[in-house]
Amino acid sequence: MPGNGFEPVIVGFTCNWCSYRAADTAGMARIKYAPNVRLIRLMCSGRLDPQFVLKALAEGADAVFISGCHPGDCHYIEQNYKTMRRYELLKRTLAQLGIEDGRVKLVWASAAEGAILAEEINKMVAEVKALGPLNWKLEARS
Amino acid sequence: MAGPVPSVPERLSFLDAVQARTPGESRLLMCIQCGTCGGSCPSGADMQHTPRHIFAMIRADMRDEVLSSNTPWYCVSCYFCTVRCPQDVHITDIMYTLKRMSLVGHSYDSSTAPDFSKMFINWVENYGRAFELGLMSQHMLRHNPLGVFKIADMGIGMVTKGRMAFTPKRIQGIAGLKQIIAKAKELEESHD
Amino acid sequence: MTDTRYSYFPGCSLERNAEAYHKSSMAIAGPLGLEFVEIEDWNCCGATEYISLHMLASYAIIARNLAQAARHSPGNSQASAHDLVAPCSACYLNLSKCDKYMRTDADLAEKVNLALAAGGLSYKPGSVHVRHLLDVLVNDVGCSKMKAQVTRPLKGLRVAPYYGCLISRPGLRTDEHDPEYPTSLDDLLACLGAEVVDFPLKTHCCGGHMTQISEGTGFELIRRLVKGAADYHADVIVTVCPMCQLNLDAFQGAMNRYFKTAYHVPVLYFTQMMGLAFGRDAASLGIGAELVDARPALAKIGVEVPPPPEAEGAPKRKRDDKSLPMPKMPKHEAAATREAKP
Amino acid sequence: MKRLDEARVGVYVCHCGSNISATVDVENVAKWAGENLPNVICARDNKFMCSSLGQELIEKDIKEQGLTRVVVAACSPHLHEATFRGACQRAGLNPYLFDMVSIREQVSWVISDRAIATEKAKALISGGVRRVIHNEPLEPILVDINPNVLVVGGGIAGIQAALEIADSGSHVYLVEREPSLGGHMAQFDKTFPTLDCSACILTPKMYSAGNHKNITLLTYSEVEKVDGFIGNFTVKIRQRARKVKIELCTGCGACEEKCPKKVVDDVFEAGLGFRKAIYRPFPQAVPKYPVIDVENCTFFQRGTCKACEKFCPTGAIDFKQEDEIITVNVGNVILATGFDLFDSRRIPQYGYGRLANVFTSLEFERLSNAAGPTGGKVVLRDGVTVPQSVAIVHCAGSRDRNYNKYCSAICCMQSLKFAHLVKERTGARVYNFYIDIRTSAKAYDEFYQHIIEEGILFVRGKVAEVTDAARLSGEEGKLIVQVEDTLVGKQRRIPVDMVILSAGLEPRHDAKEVGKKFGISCSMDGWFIERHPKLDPVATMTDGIFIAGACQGPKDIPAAVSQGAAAAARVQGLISQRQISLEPVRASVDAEKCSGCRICNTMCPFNAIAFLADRQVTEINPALCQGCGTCVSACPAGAITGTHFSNEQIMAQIEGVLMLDLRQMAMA
Repeated sequence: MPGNGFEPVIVGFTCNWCSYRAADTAGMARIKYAPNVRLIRLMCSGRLDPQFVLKALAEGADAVFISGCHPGDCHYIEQNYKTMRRYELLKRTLAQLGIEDGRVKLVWASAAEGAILAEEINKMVAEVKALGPLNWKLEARS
Repeated sequence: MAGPVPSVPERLSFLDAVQARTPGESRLLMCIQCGTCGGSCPSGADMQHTPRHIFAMIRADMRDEVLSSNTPWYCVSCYFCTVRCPQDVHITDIMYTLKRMSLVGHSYDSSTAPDFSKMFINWVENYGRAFELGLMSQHMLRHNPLGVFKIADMGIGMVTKGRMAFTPKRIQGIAGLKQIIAKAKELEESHD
Repeated sequence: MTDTRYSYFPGCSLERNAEAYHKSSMAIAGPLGLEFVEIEDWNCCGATEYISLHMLASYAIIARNLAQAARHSPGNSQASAHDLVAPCSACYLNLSKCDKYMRTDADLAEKVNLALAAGGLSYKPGSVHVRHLLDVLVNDVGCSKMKAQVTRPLKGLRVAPYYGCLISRPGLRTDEHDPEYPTSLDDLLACLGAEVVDFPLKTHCCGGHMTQISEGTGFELIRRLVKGAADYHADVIVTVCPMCQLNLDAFQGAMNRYFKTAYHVPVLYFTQMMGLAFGRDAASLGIGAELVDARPALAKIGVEVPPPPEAEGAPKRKRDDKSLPMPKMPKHEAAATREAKP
Repeated sequence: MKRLDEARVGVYVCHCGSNISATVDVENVAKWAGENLPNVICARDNKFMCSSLGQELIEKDIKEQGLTRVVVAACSPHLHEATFRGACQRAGLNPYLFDMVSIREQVSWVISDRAIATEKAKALISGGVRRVIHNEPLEPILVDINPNVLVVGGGIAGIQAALEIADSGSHVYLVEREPSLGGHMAQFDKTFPTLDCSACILTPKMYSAGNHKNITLLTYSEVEKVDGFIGNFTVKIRQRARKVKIELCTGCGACEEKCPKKVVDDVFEAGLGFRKAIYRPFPQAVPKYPVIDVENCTFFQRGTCKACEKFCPTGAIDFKQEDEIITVNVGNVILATGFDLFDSRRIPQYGYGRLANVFTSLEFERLSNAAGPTGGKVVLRDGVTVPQSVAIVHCAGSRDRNYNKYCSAICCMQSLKFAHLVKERTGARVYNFYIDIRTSAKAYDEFYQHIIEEGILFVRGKVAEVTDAARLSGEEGKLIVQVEDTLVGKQRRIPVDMVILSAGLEPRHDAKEVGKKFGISCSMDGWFIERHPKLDPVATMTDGIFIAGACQGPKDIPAAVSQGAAAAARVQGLISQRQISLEPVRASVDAEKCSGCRICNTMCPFNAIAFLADRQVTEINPALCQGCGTCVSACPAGAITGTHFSNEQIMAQIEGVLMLDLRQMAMA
């Protein structure tokens, strides 16, 4: 539940063309949103290798946020459709690993949609707070 | 400002107070003084200040002038202003808020409108139901005895056509209703 | 299809001065396969008055009705199980607005439920879908099904469709609806065979309780509408709201005297028009209860309206002495409060 | 991992004046980075890293401290990546050994709490440092630029752009959807603030565009498909059949004269006038050739008539003519697709469509146009009555959350122009109803002053409704404008004969689809997005695609023309370089590791991936590869590497942003 002091750390992957610029837009509009997400820029959400997600969770992230151009708007024509398919597969794998659905999220945001990106991030942070820490890294150690 | 109404903090500007006492988001801050409300208002011609003017006064913290204005009491809640407002200000709701606030300090000199409301809710609180006409006749007797003769034929007509009764029906759950109302008022006081 | 059942909230007006509205609504429900189940022990919605005095209490008493409706849904094959139908526009507005604000304003919802709890009730926002009777008849029944029932088309009757404010605005309706220039009632009347005038004041304001607050203002609002209808040569103003009907009908005489005018435009409920088109006899639809005589207009479509029930109605004595039938105020309030104690 | 020991990293944290330092403890961050992050040789903070001083700081350290990697934490890389790469290069360090961390857009501007903001900045920088260690030196990829240019849209902005480029000697394909050039400007009579005749200043430009040796004019045409990238686009254009052989047509107009079929002209005449089924939108149309409107042509509908064919002196009519698909190769594209007018029927309370004498701005332009349906006579819808009083309603559909939130920018000046024309032509009493008068450009306010002098009446208030329902005497038979005169604070009902709605501008109904074709996106309001709102207003996120005029946002003629010229200048700049260097972000296959499974082969929308049957391995053609990296993440053998976004770089960055100590700090 929110308010129990737990501040999740979330790794975010964005494409260079839409969602990274959405973050720029949110900044230029001075939209305040949850500080928990640390963005990593890829050229395209299609570059997202499922092992990046696993790596992030293993390194101590409580969740992973993935964002790209809206379907049909991809700077590389259609690669975000591939992202979509991979995401579905990835979710199954994660489910087998016992990772809740809410911990890995795919969100579309165009360069104009800074507000939407911020809103989605806020939503996700709230959800992950409700889920509580993942502590994969600690487990991995012990 | 945005989002649901916060429980009211200590020292409030008049603007804050009005916003805090309006359900949902009043968007009062967003008024650009375009006058769409004043232009749309069916009773605007008889208002001492147009809604737009009232909003400017609220921002100028002219508490007394606003609460003694007849404007909110002349609002017929037709919602034209609300749907037409280019800034989506919830004007009608704000008018209700102003009525309530003006009653707290009895700021509005004419008692006609407030009394009408009071009589009306008196029915509701004691019977659980109301009915326009008994109320109107009562009210006219008090505030406009001559008016009664003006609408004499109507009164008779309504009676002969069986459209007017003298007491409302009382609901069975009146006790429960009273408790609900009492609790609500208590909560609201703590709010004010 | 089997009967479609709806929870039904008549509201105070329909018990008294707008009984005709209630009668006619019930009269047309059957043929259209609708059943309206009145919700148990409902209370007044507070009109526009209660909220002018107490915000929380006003939402609380409205919510009490929503809670009642939610408690016993009429049990229905269709998705409209929790549809709550209100024929009165003011009730409709208050009920749907309360539900909406409880949905969007958590703080309000919490406080309202605290109050309800005091009466042993609670209401989960969104569990009742509030709808106006017009919306139901237009969108659930529809023109084709209505046409099938028409045995006496309203041929040659010029009607001014009058929506008023509270169902047109403020954007609480879920169906396709234009707050400025709606056409659903126009279409409905057209499919009853009536000659519908393009009434420019169709969503303008009847003045609500303004007659009680500022006579001049109130009468002016009534004048605009009646004059507008007259300018468009309408035989009848067709309304969907008891408050509008009361203002335009009951106050038309007083308004005429105030402005030294001589308008005579009868005001009927759309359900009465439907009943007439469906071939019902006028009395069963409460026609004759209006103060501005509708008989001349209805004669155009060959409807015989029995003369107003002078005989019954109010007792003779009252009519002999010329004093006005008004309740004695102070006694009355005292009485009210006394009786109130259980 | 030997690189780890070699790498000598310099970290530079920017204050950006107070943009960053106001919410991030910059000194502390720099100090922390110097002490806690691996391989960091020096860590500094500076008021403005992008200033020459800031850049020199980097150059100096590279030379003196022998830095082999540089990280700058400042604004978004989309703003200053190029700047700092330049600094590295000047100091002899390969620019791709530099990395940038955005602590302004992603930290100081979006977080209010100083402590939390500072921690997030540290986390991001730690990611950047760990990533940069794995960066490889890279050489930019050079591609040739095809000097031909495609301009889409034959309005004033497109014409201007086309002429500028054509005059500079490059070839232009100018594509226009309508049968003639001219756009909205051709519909106007007078133009503000000078009130010179629109046709007089536009026609010469249209003519030279139509006859320029370097311009191929493709009217009645639309772009169907765009392939390729900056320097080398392939564009498929559908030229709709005019049903007229232009090589034979002399533009004599006989066909138009004889055509028996009259239709309402919803486009050029804004529905206020008629045209024939075979027509030119207006007499000065460029090109001069007419088109047959097949939907309305009697022959095409009923199989008989052919009047045009009978009367054509040169036999130019060709009923069998088919659409043509034309393919052109260009190096750059300029979109100047303009705007649509707001549909005033969406405001029922203004009565447009219901009340005959309510007009839209475009209707009035035609009404007042000497070549328009009334020959410039300002009359009511009945075509004869001259109005005695006219109301001009500003902001119809603009600055209104019920319709469009934005200001349409042209309406104030347009309305003032209308007021003048009405006064001049009819002597009527003219009211302007406005919220604010916005006349901020050169000579605009002088125009406003001039209009006031003419005795035009101004009422400050947004019109509430326009009705024909008379309430008071004197209102019968009039249109009544109901408004609050906000300066008087009273409601007024003003009876008039004619109402003109200054309707706002909207993005083209198909702007989104067009944007997709060219790989650019639209703002929330639907206008094409520029690369930077202030510093790069005519470029887009997609290299080689430029925008000009009202397709980028509401604009008047002077602004549209400037943008047309600006876009042309940007394109000429690229053309004169002959070559452009692209990000060397590419994928490549390590033949040793490739198992030939061909999973990647289906991944590439650019057909850059080919399977070499003989060697049973897959190869990637760097000329075609665009570097999205989808194949990299698809390869099960890990045989494909993506330069500048390698697994090592990204994995390291992940570790970096997740330094555990930071997490605890964030929780504290």
